[in-house]
Amino acid sequence: MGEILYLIPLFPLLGFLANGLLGRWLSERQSGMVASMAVLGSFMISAQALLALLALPEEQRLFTQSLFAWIPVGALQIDIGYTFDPLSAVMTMVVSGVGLLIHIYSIGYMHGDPGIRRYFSFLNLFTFMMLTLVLADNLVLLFLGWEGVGLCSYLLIGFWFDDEAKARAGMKAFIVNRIGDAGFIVAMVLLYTQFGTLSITEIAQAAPGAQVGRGFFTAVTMLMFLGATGKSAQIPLYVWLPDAMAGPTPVSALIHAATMVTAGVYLIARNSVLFTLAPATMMLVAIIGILTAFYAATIAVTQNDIKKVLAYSTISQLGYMFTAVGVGAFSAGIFHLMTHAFFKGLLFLGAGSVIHGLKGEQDMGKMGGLKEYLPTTYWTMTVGVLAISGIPGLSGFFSKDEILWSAFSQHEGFRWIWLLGVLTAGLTAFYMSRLLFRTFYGEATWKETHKPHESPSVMTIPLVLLAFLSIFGGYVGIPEVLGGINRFHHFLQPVLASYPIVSESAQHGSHLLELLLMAVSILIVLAGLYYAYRIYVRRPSLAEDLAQRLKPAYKLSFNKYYIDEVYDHLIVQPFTALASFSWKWFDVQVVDGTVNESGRSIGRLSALIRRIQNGFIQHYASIILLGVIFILLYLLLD
Amino acid sequence: MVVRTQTEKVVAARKLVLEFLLLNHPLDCPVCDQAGECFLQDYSFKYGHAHSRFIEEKRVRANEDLGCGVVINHNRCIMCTRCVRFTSEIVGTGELFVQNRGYHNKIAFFQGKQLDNPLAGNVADICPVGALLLKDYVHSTRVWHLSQTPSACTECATGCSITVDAAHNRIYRIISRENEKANGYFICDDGRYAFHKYQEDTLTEPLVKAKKGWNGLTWDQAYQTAVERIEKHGGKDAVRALASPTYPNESIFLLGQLMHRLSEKKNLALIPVKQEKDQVFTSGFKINGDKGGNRRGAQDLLGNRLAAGPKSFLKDKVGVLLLMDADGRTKMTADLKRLIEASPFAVVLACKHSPLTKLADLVLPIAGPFEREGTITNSEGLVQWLQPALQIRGPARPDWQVVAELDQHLTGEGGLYAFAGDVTWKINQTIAAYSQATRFKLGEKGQFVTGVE
Amino acid sequence: MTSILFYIFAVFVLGAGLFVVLNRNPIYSVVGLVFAFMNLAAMYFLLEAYFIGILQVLIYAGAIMVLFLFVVMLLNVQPDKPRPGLVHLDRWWYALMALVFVGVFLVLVGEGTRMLLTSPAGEAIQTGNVASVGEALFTQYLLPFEIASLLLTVALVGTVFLAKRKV
Amino acid sequence: MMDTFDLLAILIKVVAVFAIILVLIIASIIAERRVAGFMQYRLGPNRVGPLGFFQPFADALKFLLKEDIIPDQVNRPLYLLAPVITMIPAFMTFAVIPFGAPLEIAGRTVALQVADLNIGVLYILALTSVGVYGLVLAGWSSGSKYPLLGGLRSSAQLISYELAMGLAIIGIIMISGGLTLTEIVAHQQATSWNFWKQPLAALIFLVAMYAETNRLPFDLTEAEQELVGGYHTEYSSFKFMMFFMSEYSNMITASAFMVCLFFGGWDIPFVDEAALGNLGVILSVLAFFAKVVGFLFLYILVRWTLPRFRYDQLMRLGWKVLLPLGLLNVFVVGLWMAVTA
Amino acid sequence: MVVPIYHVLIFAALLFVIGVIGVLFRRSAIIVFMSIEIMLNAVNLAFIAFSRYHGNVNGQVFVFFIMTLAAVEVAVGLAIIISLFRNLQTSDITEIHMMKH
Amino acid sequence: MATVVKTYEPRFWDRIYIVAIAQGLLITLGRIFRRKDTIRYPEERHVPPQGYRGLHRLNKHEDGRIKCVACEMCQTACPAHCIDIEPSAAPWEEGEERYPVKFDIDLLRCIYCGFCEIACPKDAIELTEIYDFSAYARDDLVIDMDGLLKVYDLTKDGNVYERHNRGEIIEVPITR
Repeated sequence: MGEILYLIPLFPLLGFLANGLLGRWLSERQSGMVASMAVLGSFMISAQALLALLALPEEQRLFTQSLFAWIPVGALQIDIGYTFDPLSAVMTMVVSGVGLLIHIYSIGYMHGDPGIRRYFSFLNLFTFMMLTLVLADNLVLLFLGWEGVGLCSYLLIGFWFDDEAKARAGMKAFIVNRIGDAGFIVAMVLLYTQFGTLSITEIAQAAPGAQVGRGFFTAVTMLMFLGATGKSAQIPLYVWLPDAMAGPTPVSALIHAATMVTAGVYLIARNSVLFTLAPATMMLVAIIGILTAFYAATIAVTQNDIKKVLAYSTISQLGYMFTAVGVGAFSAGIFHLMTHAFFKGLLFLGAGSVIHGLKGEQDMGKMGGLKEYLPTTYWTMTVGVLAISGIPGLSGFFSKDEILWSAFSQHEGFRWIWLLGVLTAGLTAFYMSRLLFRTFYGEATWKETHKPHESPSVMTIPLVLLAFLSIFGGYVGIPEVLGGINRFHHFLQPVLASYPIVSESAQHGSHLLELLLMAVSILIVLAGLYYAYRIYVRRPSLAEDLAQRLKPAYKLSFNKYYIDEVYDHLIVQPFTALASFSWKWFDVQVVDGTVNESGRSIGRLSALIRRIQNGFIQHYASIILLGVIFILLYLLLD
Repeated sequence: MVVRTQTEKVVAARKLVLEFLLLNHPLDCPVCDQAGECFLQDYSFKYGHAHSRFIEEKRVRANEDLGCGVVINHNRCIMCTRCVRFTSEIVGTGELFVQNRGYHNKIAFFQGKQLDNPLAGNVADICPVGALLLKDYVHSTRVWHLSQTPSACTECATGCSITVDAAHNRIYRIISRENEKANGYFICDDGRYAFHKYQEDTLTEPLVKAKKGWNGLTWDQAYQTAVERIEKHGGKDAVRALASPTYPNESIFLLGQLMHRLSEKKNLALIPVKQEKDQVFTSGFKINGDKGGNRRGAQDLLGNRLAAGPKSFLKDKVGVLLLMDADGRTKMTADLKRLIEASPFAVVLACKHSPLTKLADLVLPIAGPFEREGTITNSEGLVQWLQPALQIRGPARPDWQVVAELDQHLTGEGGLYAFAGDVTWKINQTIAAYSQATRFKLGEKGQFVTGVE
Repeated sequence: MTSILFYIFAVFVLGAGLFVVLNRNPIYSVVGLVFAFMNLAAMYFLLEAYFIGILQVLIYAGAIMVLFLFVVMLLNVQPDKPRPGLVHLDRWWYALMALVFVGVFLVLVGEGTRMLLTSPAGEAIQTGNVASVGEALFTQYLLPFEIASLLLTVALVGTVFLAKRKV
Repeated sequence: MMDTFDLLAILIKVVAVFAIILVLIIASIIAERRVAGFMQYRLGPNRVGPLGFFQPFADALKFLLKEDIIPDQVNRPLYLLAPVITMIPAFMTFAVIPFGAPLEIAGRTVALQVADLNIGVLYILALTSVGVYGLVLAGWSSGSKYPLLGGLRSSAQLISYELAMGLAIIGIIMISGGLTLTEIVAHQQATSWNFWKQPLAALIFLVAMYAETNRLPFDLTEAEQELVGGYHTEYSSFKFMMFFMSEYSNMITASAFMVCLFFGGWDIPFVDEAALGNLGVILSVLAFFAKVVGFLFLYILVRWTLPRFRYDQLMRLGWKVLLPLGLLNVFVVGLWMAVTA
Repeated sequence: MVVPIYHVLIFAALLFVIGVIGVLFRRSAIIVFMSIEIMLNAVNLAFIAFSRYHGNVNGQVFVFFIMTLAAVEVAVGLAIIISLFRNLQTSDITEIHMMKH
Repeated sequence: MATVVKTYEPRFWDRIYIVAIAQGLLITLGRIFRRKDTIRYPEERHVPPQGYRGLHRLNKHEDGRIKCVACEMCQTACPAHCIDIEPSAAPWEEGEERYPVKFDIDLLRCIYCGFCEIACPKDAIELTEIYDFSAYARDDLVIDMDGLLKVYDLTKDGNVYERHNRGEIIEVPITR
């Protein structure tokens, strides 16, 4: 099985080349078909690989393939090599599966766009890069994929680059990511200096026994986490993600919800061994995660742009995942990653369908009452909202509760993490149902001129499939407390490090406690749903009243805590000032002065030497010869 | 009165007449030299039948030489008797009559007479069919090949208007051109056959006398020689010139200007030309005895610059002589001979070899009479345009051009002329009497000028 | 037999080389150089470097020199004319350089080879066939090989640009 | 070490090959003229000898007996050298072509091939590229503009099409795994003709072959209508004949090369030559030359059917069509090998 | 080896010297170029000789690369010469000194 | 009124040319096996159709006199100006009084239009079926009166080529 691994990323690459080079000769439909077929190919191979993997005993679940030496520089031998273990398998399936649905969806969504071939080629390139990322067996290749997805993200956010704001959004994403990437690179270099290799498995094997200070791992993991915050939009580097909604909606669904942004979680899970060796970092990850989750949720409550709401929701959910990996529940994080991919993909695509139906309208204030017009979209989105809210029986419930339970059980002193988590869950339920209600219920506030219409089947079928996954996707990880066996956890267990549980209560924790906590969170979620229903369906005027009454908080949330402005003042402006200073004084006076002076002195010097340079080639040749003679003489006399 | 000329009856009558005319007329147009300018041919084409109803043998007679270069083909004769009337009414000699009557009639001489008058050639012109023919034109070419150039005759001072028929740069015949102002309808045989003599002994390159025979020169060398000789032999003052009264006004005028530039003296005279008695015929047609066709013009243009004659030059020491040969008609008088002998160097402009050129030291070939372009003035003061019928031969140059170039070489002055018409224009400007005789006013018929004081 | 051939070829190559350098007509030089290269190829054969030998013919004689010929013909380069008057002073300098160089160089080669002669001769193994060269190229020297191909591409583009540009 | 037998065998083979080429040249000259006639409802030359078979001899005699004109403006040494440079590679190339199954004589095996170089394919390419010099030098040394243009064109044309030709051959080498023609033929015998495996390469090779031999529709270097006679405009008599013969010799070699590369060489399909002994050898030789003659006939057919390319079209075909197609072929073959390997 | 490596190397050195002389003394840019080719070939020969002497293939690989470089160099170099010739109507390198001073 | 120009848009198979080339090759290949039109020239000669206009001839009367009377109609009619006639009085007593002393036709100038034949009032000039006349110099292809009369002698007994193909031995009618 290992020898066909390369086909998984190869198909999208071929699709990218086909669309990128030959797109001119393809019709719109053919272009979409080529792209979708490429991803379908990957999906099939991945599925085959997954089945083959499952057929093996637990300990041997690993396929590797090394294609060729990529960078053989002395001792540093970096291969193009792929690893297919349970973790990669999950990621690959998510990337190719959700990706496939989104590709198909895009055929309908991007219909008629003049850049559709470019779009599909980028989308395929993204899939290729993402698959490279998850399949990479060494950090450099992983980093290649990491950067590649960043590039594709940039390209696709700025897909409609003739709109300056959108092009800027793309740049913002790229630049913010760079900050995190710098951390990642430094981490890699540190690892290389210590272990002399960049192979993930080799590092993982060598790390526990390494004779290094604890601080080393903390530093490395901190740096890696910096990279992860950038890629996965965590505090403080989350600012690019809302802006990234400038891209086409399927892109938001695929890159900025389902796959790329989860790369940070994947990175931490992949390097779980390193992270477990650095408890301080773990703690930081957990704290940052839950803060992000809560913080983003509070912002999402007040946003009016349907995609922005989803964007903040994504940030919030990513925070959950980080919380999970931060408290050592790696498999729970990955589990949530997977279910999140399903329902967030579904929600984005649903939002896309709404936007499509309203001819590009994204403001929820101008929606409402769409239930009758977009029945399929409505039903599938309802499923998505319920799933993300954590209604029992749906996928979100299982994954979220596993995280909450892990958080609760991990640290005695960090129960507040659990508390914030539960609150966030309530907020999530609130704002998600707010989105649902404002869009599909109530008065129609859209203009009569463009009557909304249901999307074509090429768009609705992926919706239905994703809705299906959102419902049943969680059943692979039913926790033991509910009578399940948590197959997912067991599947991933061999590749993830186990983090010692330090909470005493959890060690002796009873199923009862767990069920209790579960009930609490369900109640809070139901409360959120109810209030949303009350405010936005029963008494729509209440929303205004509340906004008025809680004006400071509302404004704070509505303006996203002024973080962009704060960044602008704290970082961008000082930086600009510094740059300006460097340019106006340092550069002109010091640098230019030095350069000019050295130029002048060389000019004076060369006036002397100039005579040698008389423009005759043969003269120069003879001088070269003179040099050769000296060398020869030296050799001769030596 | 209404005359109807195209009624059926008239046409039928004409057809009958034509049929009768053609009873004996042979259908030998391919052989006949009149074909192409034959009235009978034209009528036959217009009214004739394709086939004759006459089944008898045609009358056949032998050709007969009438003398004076005219032959008669009796078969073709339609008995119009134009020739008979011409001899009796125009010439007045009346050699011809119609002999016999009916089937046997024919044109014949009176007993003991011959067709030997100076206008005899005209009978061929007036014959409407190909019966009377010029001997030197018979079987030579077809008339439609000829290009017809209206010009004037310079053989005598009458200055008849003529048509020069030429083809392939060769003159085939000269026929009379109707011009009331000059000659009326006819020309004399001298003028008619004059072209023959200009086709032989022509000069084609400048010649200088060597110890033995002649040496050819280029034009530049020729002019150079002339200039050198003039310098050597007494300079410009001693140059004397004799202009020919047979040359067009243009060259004579330019020569006058040249001589005036050389010296204020009367250094110019006319060269002597044969003089005969005038012949006047019944119709009033006159053959002028003065064979200098352009004497009137020369006198008009040169006027008071003309010396009496060659004799008057003998008084002073004679330097170089510039002579214009009167196309072989120069009269070699004793004075002329002496003058030439007295001169150390004689330059002659001539178109053909003549006794004069034999005496010369330098001969400059110029255009012949039918190659010339310019104006002539006849004794009555009629100015006519000479149209060249032939291209100028070889390196020979137009007379006016040679004089103008000589002027250039000798004095460095004198206008530069591109065409003969330029000189004509100069004459129009200079000589008041000739101001109306411009190239375009002359036309084909010419223009009278009143004499100069 | 082989060695005699070798010396004959060597003499040919040296003669042709001198012909190239001393001849005044560029076309003759090109022809001479082609001849030299053919003989060098023969020498490579004698040294059992068959692949390189045939490459010598294919690349040097077949492609490079055709290019030279093409350029000489295209530019219609005329034979050098000896410059009248004194030889440029620099020439003496070059001559001196060349002389010194030749001396030092030959002495060095002599010295170096004397040392080499004392070292043992290697096994005569099958080195000339395509397979062994190819194997070395595609394993040990893969990176240089790729760089060389990149270089060729760059040269291709650069040449087209240079030759097309209207300055 | 070589013994007398080997030496004799080589000698005989050299002479035989030379004779065969000469015979084929003669045959193709008369065939060309007669077939051309037939295609145009004419009879072609039929006066000299039976059916005109002695026409080439008459031509040769004419060339030999004609006055040997050397124009004044030529560069004499190169002018005299050029035909020789053209001719020698043209005749030498055939040396590596196997034209029959190995012959068994007196218990010893004689390969029907003058020299079995282990780089036979490269040898042919190298010699063809050397052959250009003859044309270019002929063009230049003639000191006249039409030959010069012809020479320039030939150098550009040959270089351009050699690339496409080489790429077409690479595909074959890749699947055969050897550079000698014997191996390539053997590989085809063992499997099937390369034509069936790589028709695209065969097509590219065919086209490049026509261009390399300067035959219509690629005879830009001669192009009677524009360049009078191209590089050989100023040549006459014997020297012209050398150009003429080398053109035909090149055609024969190219055809033989094509047969070896794509049409199984001396292989007769469905017949096991080895089992038939020396009869099989004779049959194989006949088969080989039958194929060669078939390609020669194709040469003639094409020459009298297709019009000449324009120069820019020629270059475009070479660089923009054949070269990418050749690369594609190599790529596809590589992919196929990678997949099946 | 039948021919001693000593001889081959001396021969290569001589050939190299011929190239040097050509580079130094010829004025035609094209001939200078050809002399450089001669020098490269001298080096090639030495490489081949060593390869044969040591019985390994590395020398030949080097020659291979040198040939590639030579092809590149000739292509670019001749393009430069053509370009120069177009501008200056000469290929005499002693006349090409626009960059002097 | 607009002119509709039909253009042929090459289809795919035309664009790759291979099929078209193969078709072309098949056409020429097929021609090899058809009947040949070659006439084996010196032995067998093409008989031009009736009315073919080849070399000129000047006809003669039965008594051997030339029919031409030098009327120059042919010269006049000739669009190429290739006829040059010089007339003269005939030397014989009986018959036409005029005949040509020179009758040259520049065969290289002649366009063989036959106008001279039509123009001739005496049926003296005619164009024969002879086509294979040739010479080494331009001057040799100016045929004079003798030549034209000789052509008459040659052609008066019927088509030269038919006679040739029947096996009669005919002097090759080259002008000079």
